Amino acid sequence: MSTLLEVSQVSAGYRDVQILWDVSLRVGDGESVAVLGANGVGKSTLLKTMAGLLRPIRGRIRWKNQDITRVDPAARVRLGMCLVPEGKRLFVGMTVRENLLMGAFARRNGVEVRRDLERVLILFPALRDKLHRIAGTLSGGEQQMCAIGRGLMAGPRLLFLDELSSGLAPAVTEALLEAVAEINGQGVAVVMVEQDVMAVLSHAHRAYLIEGGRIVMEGKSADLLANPLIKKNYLAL
Amino acid sequence: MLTLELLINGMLLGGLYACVAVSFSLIWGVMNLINLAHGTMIVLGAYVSFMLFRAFGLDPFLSIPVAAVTLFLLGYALQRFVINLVVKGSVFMTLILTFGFNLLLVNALLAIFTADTRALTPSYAGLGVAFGDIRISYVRLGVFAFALALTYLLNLFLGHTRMGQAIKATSFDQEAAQLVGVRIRDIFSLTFAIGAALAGASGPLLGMLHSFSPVVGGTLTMKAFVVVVLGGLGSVPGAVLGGLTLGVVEHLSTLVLGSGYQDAISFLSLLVILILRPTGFLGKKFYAELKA
Amino acid sequence: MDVKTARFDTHVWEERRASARRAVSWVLLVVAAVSLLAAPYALSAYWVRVLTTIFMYGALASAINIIAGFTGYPAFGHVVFFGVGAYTAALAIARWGWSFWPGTVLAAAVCGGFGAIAGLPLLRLRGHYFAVATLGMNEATRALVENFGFTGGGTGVILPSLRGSIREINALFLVLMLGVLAAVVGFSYWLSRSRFGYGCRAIRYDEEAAAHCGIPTTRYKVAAWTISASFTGTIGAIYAYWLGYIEPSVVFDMNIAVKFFVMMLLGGAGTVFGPLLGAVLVEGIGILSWSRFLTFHSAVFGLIIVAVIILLPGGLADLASHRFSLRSLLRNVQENRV
Amino acid sequence: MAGTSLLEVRGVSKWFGGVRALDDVSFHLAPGEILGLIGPNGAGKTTLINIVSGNLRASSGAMWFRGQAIAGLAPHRIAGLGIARSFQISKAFLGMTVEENVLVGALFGTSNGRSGDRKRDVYKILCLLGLEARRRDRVHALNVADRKKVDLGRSLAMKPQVLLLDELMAGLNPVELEALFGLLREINHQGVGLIVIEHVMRVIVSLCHRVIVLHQGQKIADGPPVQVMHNQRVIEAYLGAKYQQSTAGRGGLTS
Repeated sequence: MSTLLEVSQVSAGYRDVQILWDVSLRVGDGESVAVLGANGVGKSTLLKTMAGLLRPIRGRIRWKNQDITRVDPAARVRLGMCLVPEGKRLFVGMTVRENLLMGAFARRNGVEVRRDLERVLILFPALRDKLHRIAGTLSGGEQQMCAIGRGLMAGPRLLFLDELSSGLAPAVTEALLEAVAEINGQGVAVVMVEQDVMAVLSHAHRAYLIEGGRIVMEGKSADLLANPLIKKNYLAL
Repeated sequence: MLTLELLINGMLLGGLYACVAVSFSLIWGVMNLINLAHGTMIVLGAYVSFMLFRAFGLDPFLSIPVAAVTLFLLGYALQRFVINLVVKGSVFMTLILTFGFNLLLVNALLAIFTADTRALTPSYAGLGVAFGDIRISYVRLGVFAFALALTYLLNLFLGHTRMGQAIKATSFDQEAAQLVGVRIRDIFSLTFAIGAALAGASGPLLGMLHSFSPVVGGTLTMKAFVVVVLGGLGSVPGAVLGGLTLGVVEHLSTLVLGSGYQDAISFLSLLVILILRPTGFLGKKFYAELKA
Repeated sequence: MDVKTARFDTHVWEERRASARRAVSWVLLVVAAVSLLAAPYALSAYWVRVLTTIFMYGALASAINIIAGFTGYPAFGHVVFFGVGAYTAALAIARWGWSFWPGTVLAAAVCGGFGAIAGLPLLRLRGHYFAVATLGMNEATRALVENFGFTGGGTGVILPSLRGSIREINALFLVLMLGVLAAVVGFSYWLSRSRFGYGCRAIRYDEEAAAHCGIPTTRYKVAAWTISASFTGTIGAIYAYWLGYIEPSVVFDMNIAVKFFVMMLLGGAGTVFGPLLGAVLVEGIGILSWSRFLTFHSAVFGLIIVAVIILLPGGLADLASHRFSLRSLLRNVQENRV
Repeated sequence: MAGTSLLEVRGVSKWFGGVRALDDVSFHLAPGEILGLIGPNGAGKTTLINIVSGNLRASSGAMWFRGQAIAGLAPHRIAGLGIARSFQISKAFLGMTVEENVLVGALFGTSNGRSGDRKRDVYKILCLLGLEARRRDRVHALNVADRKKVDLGRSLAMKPQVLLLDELMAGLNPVELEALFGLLREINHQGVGLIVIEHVMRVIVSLCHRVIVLHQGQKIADGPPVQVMHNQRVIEAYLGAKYQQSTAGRGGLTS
């Protein structure tokens, strides 16, 4: 499996506060990877750095062996990387349809965009009859579907998903993870950043564990699931 | 009958206020930037029309596109090379930056056009139509029509064009807009340029209704703020409603208090609105956060 | 849970070093004050007036620093209190025959009351809304003053002329302005160390958290604005007495408001001596540009503002705490740009 | 019964527009007790803390602190009575130094002692939290975990009788976690009642005397931690139905 995204020795932070320390990770083409850790360990900072919203202090980020460390977010979307941010961050005053079409802002081919819109509505049927509703009036689960749909409309090769489960009942999260699995099945690589370790590990091929801004563990999901440290600290019992 | 005529004239003036306010609201809504030079940019548009009128006798209504393009270019350059450097700064900084620019623009106009008051009086300025004993001049009707047309054009642009949607999206969430491929720097420059163009276009309209000089911009900016707060930030229909209301309130107040109190009334109404209902009629939750 | 005594000592030692530094700065202040008092007799009338103007702007910048700097509320139209103070004193002296001191005290009281009454509703607003609400308050007051009969409308108010030689009058206003400057800076010094001052700074950085610490935020905000307003009113009163004639467009002029706002920002908002430093710098540059570019004076001032905002968003104090270097300048620009 | 408990909350509900965030929640906190507050994301935990601290007003219901009704009081009045809180996302005063943040707590909390011993109290708290080395640094130069310690230090300086801690442990590595345990137990021994919101179960189980569980705005359990962990409704709601099959399939992960 060829490497799609490679992060090597990245350190990042904000004005005086460093959060990430020499983080390295790899995402293969079509792979599903989970990034785990408690609140405030640097998961979102890592995502922002990979999506280009934050410029790293040290280290390199490569996309298909091309250095994109200093490339801005808008260009990374055109390369095929798309981040579905934490807290959904929809354009609340615009309709669901406008939000989805904004997802395809970077694309010029109208035919492809309409085809992808149809694919999103198949994946999330609940959105079909709410296309003309103002996005801000949707329920939590529906807003999350719209956010993922908006991400898919960019026709990504790699989709980042930040805290899918936050604010959603476990059953809703489960349904969304099944949809993400289906997206992954269609060849889109997925990186899921989650606090809800239990749910995401059963969907990801591989996983990384972050503590205090450092990668402390890496491996196949099954191995992590069985690992005593994970069970004690993160599996709640 | 006097009150009816005041009511109509108030509404006609309100159309211009709406047009002046909607461009101010666009820039504030998208970039959280209050442009204290907005009024003077309108005055600059009026002077462009004044030069064309004096040199070639061009009718003020025809000079609107020229004024709009001039301000579009000035606006784009100003945002691209100056304001973009500071736009993420605190409310202190952006207010004072635009005040500094306002100072520069006013003095430039003073140097070129001196402080004399000017007016744009097309040949048909005196003519008008009469309903019973109410006289409404063609110029006022023309200004009202153009003002609403410009406002409608902006609404059309925002609602139905790719760039318009990108501007609206950026006004709701800058970071999310970047994540779908929008280049914020370009959108900010385009937004400021469109706002400036609309301000420029309202210059000739203003010039036909009132006499103007380089220093009248400040009051216009404050009027724009009153209308935006009244109508609600980021809402074009809100700006129209706010503009019409302010126009009528100002005109009717002359019945009670005499003509001198127009400005005082608009500022007092601003204070009352801000205290009672900061979101205005149709606005989104008010922009109250103070960027540290 | 034992407290390591060794570390406790270094804490005390540092305390002693800081108080030594404070003593030196007080001595410097006294020396400066004495030499300034001699100024009217040493300098020409022009330079005395320049010095008096610098003191006035220093006092104005320090006064607004109480509400905009320490408490973090951008009172953009704060010049309204300058105008109201000037008009209250002018009317008391010219119309009711009061002498200077009672007129000034009345101006301070009226502005304080005005600030308290307007403060309760307006201080519920924040950010742009508060900034422009105060701007609106200034424009509304100016429009009212221009139209009311008893305030002399647009023609303004003329005060009785002062007795005594030019030199004596210059000396009087130098002392008056220096006095009010010392009062405001002295109050800021107390504020920076007092319980009330910490309450205000807490409101500036996170008002919600401040409330949860037990700080009565509304009471503190209104108090800060009232004190700042009455100081500004006092300065307005002295200005009216000094000028001898005032009109609305002069004492409610937004350019004055922005000028002392920029001085506070340039010197360092929320510091004790920053605004004064900013006043000396901006007024100094103003005088230089006046003599150089007569016609373009305010255009040059506009350029200064734009440059200051882009390069020094945190003001000189910000630079003083970090090493002054081109790198930190660029970092400022980098952080705020898009 | 309002008399003996330190804090009594009865029948509190909260509506945001059409959405019901809290539905008739009642609980009490006895003097010297550490009460855990758990539940899945969006269950209403932070809303409940916001109501107790006065940040939000309850739509209905009543609250007493040592027998005195406090529903509807402004946050600074409730803080003055002796209820201090930290925040899920640190709200330390970023522009002030670490020492000044804690000093604000000492100046405005319940204590109004002389300034002399106030400076010493502040220094003691800084040492307690291991922050005395960085006391002159501005808080915006500190990382997330240290900023939360400053929040805690500021709350302690207020000499509270009830301390509301919202996800204080998040982002701490095991060593820091252990140190914080000791500190919280120490504070509790000095008679301060604690209400702790946490996600990491191990923290709840080993620290709290009693636990209440919220799910979609309702209290579904109230009792000792171990008993609550095995409560069927809690496992069902909190750990999600999916968890059921996987544990049934592999003999369960519950230790």
